[in-house]
Amino acid sequence: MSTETRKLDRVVIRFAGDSGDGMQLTGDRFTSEAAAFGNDLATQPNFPAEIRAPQGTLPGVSSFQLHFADYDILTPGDRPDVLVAMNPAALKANVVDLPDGGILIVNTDEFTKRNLTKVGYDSNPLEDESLERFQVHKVAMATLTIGALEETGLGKKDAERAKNMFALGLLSWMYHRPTEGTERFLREKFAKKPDIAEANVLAFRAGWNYGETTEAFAVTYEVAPAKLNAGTYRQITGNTATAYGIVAAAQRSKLPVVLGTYPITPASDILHELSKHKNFDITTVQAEDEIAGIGIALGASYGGALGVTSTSGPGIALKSETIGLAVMTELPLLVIDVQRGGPSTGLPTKTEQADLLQAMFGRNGESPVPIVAPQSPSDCFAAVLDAARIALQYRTPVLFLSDGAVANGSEPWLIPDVDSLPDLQVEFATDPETFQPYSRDPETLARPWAVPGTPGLQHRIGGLEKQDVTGNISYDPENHDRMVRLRQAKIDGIEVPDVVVDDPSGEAKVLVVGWGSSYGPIGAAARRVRKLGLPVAHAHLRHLNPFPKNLGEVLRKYDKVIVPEMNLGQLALLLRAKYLVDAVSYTKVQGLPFKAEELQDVLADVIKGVSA
Amino acid sequence: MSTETRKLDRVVIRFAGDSGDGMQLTGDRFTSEAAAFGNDLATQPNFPAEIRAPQGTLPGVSSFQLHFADYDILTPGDRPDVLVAMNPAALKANVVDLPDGGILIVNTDEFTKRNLTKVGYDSNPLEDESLERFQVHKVAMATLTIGALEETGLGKKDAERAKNMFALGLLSWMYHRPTEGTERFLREKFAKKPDIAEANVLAFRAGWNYGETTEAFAVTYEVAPAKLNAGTYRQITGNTATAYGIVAAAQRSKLPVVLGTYPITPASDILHELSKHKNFDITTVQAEDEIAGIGIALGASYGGALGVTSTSGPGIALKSETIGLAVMTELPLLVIDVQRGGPSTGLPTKTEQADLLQAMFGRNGESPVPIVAPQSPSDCFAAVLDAARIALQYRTPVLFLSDGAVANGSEPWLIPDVDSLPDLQVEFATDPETFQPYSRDPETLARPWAVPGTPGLQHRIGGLEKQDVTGNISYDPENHDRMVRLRQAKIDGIEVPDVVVDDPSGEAKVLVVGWGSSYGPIGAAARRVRKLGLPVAHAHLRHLNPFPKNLGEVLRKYDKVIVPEMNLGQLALLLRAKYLVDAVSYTKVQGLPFKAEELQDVLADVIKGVSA
Amino acid sequence: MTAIDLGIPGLTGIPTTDEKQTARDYKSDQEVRWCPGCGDYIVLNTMQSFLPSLGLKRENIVFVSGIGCSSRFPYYMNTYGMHSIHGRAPAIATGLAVSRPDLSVWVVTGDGDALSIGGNHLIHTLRRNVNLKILLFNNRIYGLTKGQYSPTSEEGKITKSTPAGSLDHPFNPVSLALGAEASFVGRALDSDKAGLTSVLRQAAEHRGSALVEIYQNCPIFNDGAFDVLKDADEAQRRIINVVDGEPIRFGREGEYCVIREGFGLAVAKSADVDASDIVIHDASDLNLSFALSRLSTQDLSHTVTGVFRRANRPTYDDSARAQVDAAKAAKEADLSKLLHGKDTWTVVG
Amino acid sequence: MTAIDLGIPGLTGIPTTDEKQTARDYKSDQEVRWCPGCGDYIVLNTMQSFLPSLGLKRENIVFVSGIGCSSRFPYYMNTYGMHSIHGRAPAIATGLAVSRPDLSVWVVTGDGDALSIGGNHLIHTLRRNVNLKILLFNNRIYGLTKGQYSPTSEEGKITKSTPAGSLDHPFNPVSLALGAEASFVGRALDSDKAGLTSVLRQAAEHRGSALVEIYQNCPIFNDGAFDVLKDADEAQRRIINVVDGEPIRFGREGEYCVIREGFGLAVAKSADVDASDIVIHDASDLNLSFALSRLSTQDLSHTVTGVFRRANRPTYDDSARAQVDAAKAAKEADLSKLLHGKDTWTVVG
Ligand SMILES: Cc1ncc(C[n+]2csc(CCOP(=O)(O)OP(=O)(O)O)c2C)c(N)n1
Ligand SMILES: Cc1ncc(C[n+]2csc(CCOP(=O)(O)OP(=O)(O)O)c2C)c(N)n1
Ligand code: SF4
Ligand code: SF4
Ligand SMILES: [Mg+2]
Ligand SMILES: [Mg+2]
Repeated sequence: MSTETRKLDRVVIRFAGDSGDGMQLTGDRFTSEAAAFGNDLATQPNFPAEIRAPQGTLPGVSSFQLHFADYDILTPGDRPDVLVAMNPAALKANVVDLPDGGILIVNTDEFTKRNLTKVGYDSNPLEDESLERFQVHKVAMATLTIGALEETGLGKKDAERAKNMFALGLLSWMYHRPTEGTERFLREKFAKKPDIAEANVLAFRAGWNYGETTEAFAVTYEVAPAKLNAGTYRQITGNTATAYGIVAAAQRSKLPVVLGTYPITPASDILHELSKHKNFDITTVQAEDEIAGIGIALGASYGGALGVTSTSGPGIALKSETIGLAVMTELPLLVIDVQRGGPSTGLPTKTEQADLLQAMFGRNGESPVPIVAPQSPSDCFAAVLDAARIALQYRTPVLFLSDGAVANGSEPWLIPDVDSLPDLQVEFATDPETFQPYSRDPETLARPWAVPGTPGLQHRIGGLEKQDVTGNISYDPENHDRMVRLRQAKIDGIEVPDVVVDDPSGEAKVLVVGWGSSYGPIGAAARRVRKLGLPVAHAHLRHLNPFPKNLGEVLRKYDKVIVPEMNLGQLALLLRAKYLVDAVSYTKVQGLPFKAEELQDVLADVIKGVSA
Repeated sequence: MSTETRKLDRVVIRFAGDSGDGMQLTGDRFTSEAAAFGNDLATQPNFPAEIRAPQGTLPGVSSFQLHFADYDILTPGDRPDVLVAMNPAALKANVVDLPDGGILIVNTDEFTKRNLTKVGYDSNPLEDESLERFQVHKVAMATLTIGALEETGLGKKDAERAKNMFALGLLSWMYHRPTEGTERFLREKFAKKPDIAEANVLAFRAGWNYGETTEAFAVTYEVAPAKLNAGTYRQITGNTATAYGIVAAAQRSKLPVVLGTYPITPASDILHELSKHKNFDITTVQAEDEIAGIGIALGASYGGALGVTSTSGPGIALKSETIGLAVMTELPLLVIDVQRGGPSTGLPTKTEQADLLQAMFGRNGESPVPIVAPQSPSDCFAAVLDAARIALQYRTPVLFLSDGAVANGSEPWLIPDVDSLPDLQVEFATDPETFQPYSRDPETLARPWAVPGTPGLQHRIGGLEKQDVTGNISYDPENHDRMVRLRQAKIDGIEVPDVVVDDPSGEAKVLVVGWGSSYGPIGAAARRVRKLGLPVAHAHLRHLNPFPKNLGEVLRKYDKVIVPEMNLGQLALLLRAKYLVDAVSYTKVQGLPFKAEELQDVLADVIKGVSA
Repeated sequence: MTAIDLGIPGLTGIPTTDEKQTARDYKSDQEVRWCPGCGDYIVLNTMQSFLPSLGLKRENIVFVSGIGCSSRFPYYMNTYGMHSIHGRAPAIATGLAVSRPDLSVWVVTGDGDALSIGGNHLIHTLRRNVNLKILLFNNRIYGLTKGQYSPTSEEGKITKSTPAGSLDHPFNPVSLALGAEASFVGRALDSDKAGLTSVLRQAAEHRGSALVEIYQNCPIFNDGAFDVLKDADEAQRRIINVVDGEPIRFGREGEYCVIREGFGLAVAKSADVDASDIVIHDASDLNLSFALSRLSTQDLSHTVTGVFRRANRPTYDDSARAQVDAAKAAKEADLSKLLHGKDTWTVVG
Repeated sequence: MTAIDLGIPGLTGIPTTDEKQTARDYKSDQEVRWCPGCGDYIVLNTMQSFLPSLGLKRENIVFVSGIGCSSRFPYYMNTYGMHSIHGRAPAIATGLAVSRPDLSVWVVTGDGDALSIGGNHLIHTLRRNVNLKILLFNNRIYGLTKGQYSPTSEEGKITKSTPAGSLDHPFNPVSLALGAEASFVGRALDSDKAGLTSVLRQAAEHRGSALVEIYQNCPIFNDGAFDVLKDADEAQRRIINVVDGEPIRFGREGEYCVIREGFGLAVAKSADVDASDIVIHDASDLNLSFALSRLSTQDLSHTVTGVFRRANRPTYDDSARAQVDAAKAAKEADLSKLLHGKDTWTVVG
């Protein structure tokens, strides 16, 4: 073979095709191969809002991007180094992101007149000069796949459907990936249809062999395993990590979990995942709506379970009255918001961070709730465990703000040792002698959790204002004022770790503050500007309410504070109001994560501005 | 007669009794007498959360306070000069507010052992020394009333029920009030039961005569008419003024109004009032819940009516998802929140200002809405008209934040000339040639209002993100960002009048900023401290979103900005975040309006602190 | 000792006590705050008198209510209780019932709470057959908000919110519940202690959702709504109390009866018809139950009381627990194994 | 010219046109984006073919939907339309209908949209009898959120959210609607253009709320849910199409029929029974309609199609307008007078 092998430290590949082309599966498998190989990686799927938009159309394009590297990376990559386009629509929708010189692998079979017209191509881009600036590989993937499967006796249509595995095989060859995992996976997945399994394996091998035997590809690439911390890893998406975190909370608190929820994109997978783990004493109830979902969760908490409800922004709007009841009754409750593009139905399959202020303030009256946000897919596990800790220990609803990017993105996760997880056990009230429904723990200000069935503790709770200590209804003005402040003080006093500032040089004058899923792009951008010799500090907030105790001090240390957000400046508003610091927003609300590149430019400009 | 007559500039009277004692009616009538006499006045009813709490108990106490004066006053008064207590519960619940030397008129008939024990009096306060510091008048009102009605043949129980009119008669005598109005009123009210009407009139006269003929009262009082602006006045509550404002909006816009709503305290009276005015092309729909209520209003707006929905805090929580839809579809909609004590069910009959941040932020995604708040009962009229102007002109939901104090309080209202009211006429889109569902008026950024039935303008709207101009569904990242910012810009660009600062001396270094119903107490407190020689400036915000353009400039002019609120500092948070001004909160969350006295102390302290 | 010993399906799993209980034991220390004469008092008393007969541990009884006058009920019961938010009690109680097989969970709600804002939760609870006893205090008015018409108010009702008369055609709560697949529906009058107790007992003994409509007088805002049923003479002509398995006769000496008419039912004089034409109540026959619900007209010409329907089907909470138990039995709760999943790789330090 | 001329109550007040319309006129310029083979396509085509026959002005037709696959319907109709939020379309459409007598308002909704989150609005709309035509696309699954079970899914259904099988007893949408006082309920199959058209026409002509349940296949997440009704042979044995006033027979040559059984109905061979025993459909008889709804079992052994119920009662929107009109006629809209009220006083400057 005349192919040359080049070593790379990182590669971003994007598979793009029609919704029906199986791009998510293809991407997933490549990810698993990279993981098995020991690369660090991060992924970002992107699918249409329609279930199945008409074939071959722009709205019907589905794509999956993955970034793998020989070092620890933070994002799924701004733009692909390699774009695999299964049809004209996929090409059109994605080619803008491919940088000059990028590798473009195209399935030529779909570039028919009809398909081209469907997406508004006047001439065939494979035949004009419009793709000149890329390294274009034209491969008749469908034809080659059908050819490879001729022997199997499979119908043409069925055979053609395996072309995504052809693409995967080809890319696996190009990047020297291990293949056993994929073959095993395919055999398991199609265990009930062995002929389909075999067809997919054959297609996969055909793709590999196509690379190996044709001379179309002059170069292959190697990306060495990453030097990650020692331990056992797996790949995990944010929604799965969230679900696992809830399972872990059940185990560590020794409480049953009741999830009351209503399906909604992009949160539904949390329900789907949890519904598989009933053996951990987890009950999932698909309720009639979001209000019932949270009601069921709250009822279960009242009964002594850990009540959990999961939804996305519009569902939080509906749950807000019941969150208020949970604030008043001071019961533990985990409320998960996987944020998506808004307002209203908005962009249901896209990501956004625009529910922060809704989470803070979206209820009548003074109704404070703690807010926790994960910073990456795998971080959902630890973050949701921490949210559960707060809920259980402080007897309060907790808002967990994930988002579409975190929920569907994936990355390797260093699987924690189960025994090292925090102990979340709580004590129920049992002593009729000392019991008062609204007495408070002097440390946490939590009231006792007295579950029905406990002899002698019969009492009544509800949404009307409570008398301090006794919990009886009280319309007394001073008592109301006192209770409003007590509820606030309880939340303000929640123990959260200090925020840690990442400033390797210690010389930064500019601080970039982020929260939630922008951790990756901000972190990557910070690394980049530092490489340019521009020091920058990065503080990333997991706790949005209460803020870490050291936050004010941290903010005041810097000449300039910049807050990138996928909203119009919601965290910035809170920081400005609380600390009177002139935090400057950088906002983008495109339904997409930030790119490290754009943040690099923004940060560099700010840093230069400050030094100038 | 040996009674002396003293002239006073102002008096605060509080009638207090059992819920069944008719205190609200008594207060209302005295108010009407004061109004007819030409005093300025302000009132504040206070009733129990229960419909009829058990007779004679503390929770069953109902009271009505009114403040009348010979000059323009701003509040219903901090504390009564005169307390009328119809039973021990009323005494116990209210006597704490009576200042030393205050006049206490007690209905002795109810001070039985049983009634005293019921409210925890160990000994009869009328017989021990506990009331020594007041001018106590013990009157056997029930006995005297029954006596006066002996001739009528009315049963004892029925006769006794007129004792509130006895009290009213007595007080009317004491304050030289005109009596014809009340007699006429009673005859009208009980037109269908002439014997009851006569009994009430007799009791009223008996009370008057009791003052006139016994020598129990050595002093009577006169409060001269106030020198108010010329014009015709009436007395009006906030909820009535709000309802009238909506009627006026219908008339001035020449549009039908559809109120879709669900009853809730303290907003229900807006529904009750509007349901009487169908002749103004007003349809009221009592829906199955708050969500349906706002849905109906929005559907009506879509059809070309002015859709209105009214509720209180918990209802806003439920409506938030639909408010988001109105933001996205950019249709006019008036959303009225009569705030009450929260969180959750909270203190349903009490007042609070704690829904400001819910109004601002209580929806998923970036979902800006204008917010307007009235500053007094009569101001509801003009303020809600202005809210309607914004809704219609800018095609947006508008949040109108009234509260329990404003809603149920009353004051004289200089009835405006109907022709002087703003013209709210709008133009519907009609031209198929130029029509684009999401094109925008260059001035207001409003999109066209194209109502079904218009030939050639068929189009579809909805909650998914819209393409700029065409309004087609769009998942395009740049378009989403653009639309998010356009919606924000539309709200930010709403024309609202500059805030006017009240600083008579022009020498103030301290600015007190308020919003909504705290106008009265803040204004009164400002007057008081100025009388003490301490200059203070007062700015009161009607527009909370967007803020008046000059607000930043105003805030920065002062050494100190203090923001009294009946919440934990919600406006202060917005001011701090937006203007980076160290606005300091003074907060009280007792379900009661501020007292001028306490604010006076707060302001005086701050002013002295600044000058020191 | 648990109630399962008693063989009462509705009480299976709830701990019982041998201690003697009286009505007083069920009175809480909170002062009752309804208006004088409110029908809620009698229902409260009936409930407090009835509960001791179940012999359950008091701490294993929970009342969950929404918002409304009637929803204050839990405060007055010396059991566990939650006064929740408007319309949502069935959902909250569902969460409680699903998580706790050892509780007897009662929902207290009003015609507004249950049928207006809470209508959806009610019908879903019924179709799911969650093990809840739902007491619907129907006074045909919104009491707590001071007198607006409700979804059970008659058409044309003049109230504060409808000065020209209401326009909505009311729900027939029993028809609605039956259309929503309810497994148990009963009705009683607030003033009929014996009848109410009997329905409450049957509800308690039923495994699954039991909806009990209670006609309740609101003397303040809708006084006398059910007066025709309380007048002794009128009651004889109007109240049709049904008992499963028995011919449907009513009147002082059974002088009236119910017969078939088309696909529905009609009232006849017993003397005028053949005994064999008198309909025999069968609470398991949904079509009959439905027809009985239509015989109960809004104007109370006739009102059926007793248990309209009783059917056995699996309850949601029992089934949910069974799934969890089956999963536990089938698969160990090994967290570490779960977290590892199928595909892991190890980095050696 | 308005439809009132045509004497069709359901279309009273809606302007008509003499222009000839075709199905094409009702197609919007938006690309249809359902999955290939989705039943929604056929319903859309049927609607587009059917509407021209009403002769209404297109601009006076509005489609309001909630959220779900089916709720994308309005985008494809060249009429006015609103794709609103999940479950709330009936409420929004009510506001529109109340304010605009000149519009023909259609609601498009799914089994999740209408019966899960939107259940309460649906039942209240039906009892109020708002002049809306509600098309419930029942595919027995949540399509848009990718395949969770719905309130019409069969018990034990394995879906993404119920890997061990669903536990909820499903609604029978027709029973529910009848229990909620619906004045018109019909049912049709997506694939039966003639049958669907006939039900749509009767719905359009009905004054008041008309609920039309449409069995709709979701080939992606619940493929074949109604296949037994689409197999020509099976369909003969299973589909019972009812026509008001006609004996209920079905099968290729009417070889099956419906007879009474207890208080309900049963299927028999026509040959085995007396012709006089065959039930004659009467859409105004609620008890019969309800019994027919129970004959339609979840497992589709039998499925009744056609119009179950049609009853005349005042509609909410007509009555609301009548009240406004009466008020206008009775009392001048004099704002100044209103503002002055009864008690004023004048301060002379
Ligand atoms: C979200 C919300 N909306 C409205 C209310 C106001 N509200 C309280 S109870 C009630 C209706 C009460 O009627 P019903 O359920 O019949 O109970 P009743 O008072 O007649 O016993 C209403 C509208 C509320 N508390 N919360
Ligand atoms: C408030 C809210 N909750 C949940 C969702 C998510 N959601 C959208 S459609 C849908 C159910 C769709 O099922 P159905 O009504 O049967 O419509 P289909 O897609 O099957 O036509 C759900 C749960 C949403 N969009 N909004
Ligand atoms: S208002 Fe009516 S229902 Fe409410 S407590 Fe009073 S009497 Fe009872
Ligand atoms: S998911 Fe099902 S219902 Fe939705 S468009 Fe596809 S086939 Fe139709
Ligand atoms: Mg009621
Ligand atoms: Mg569906």
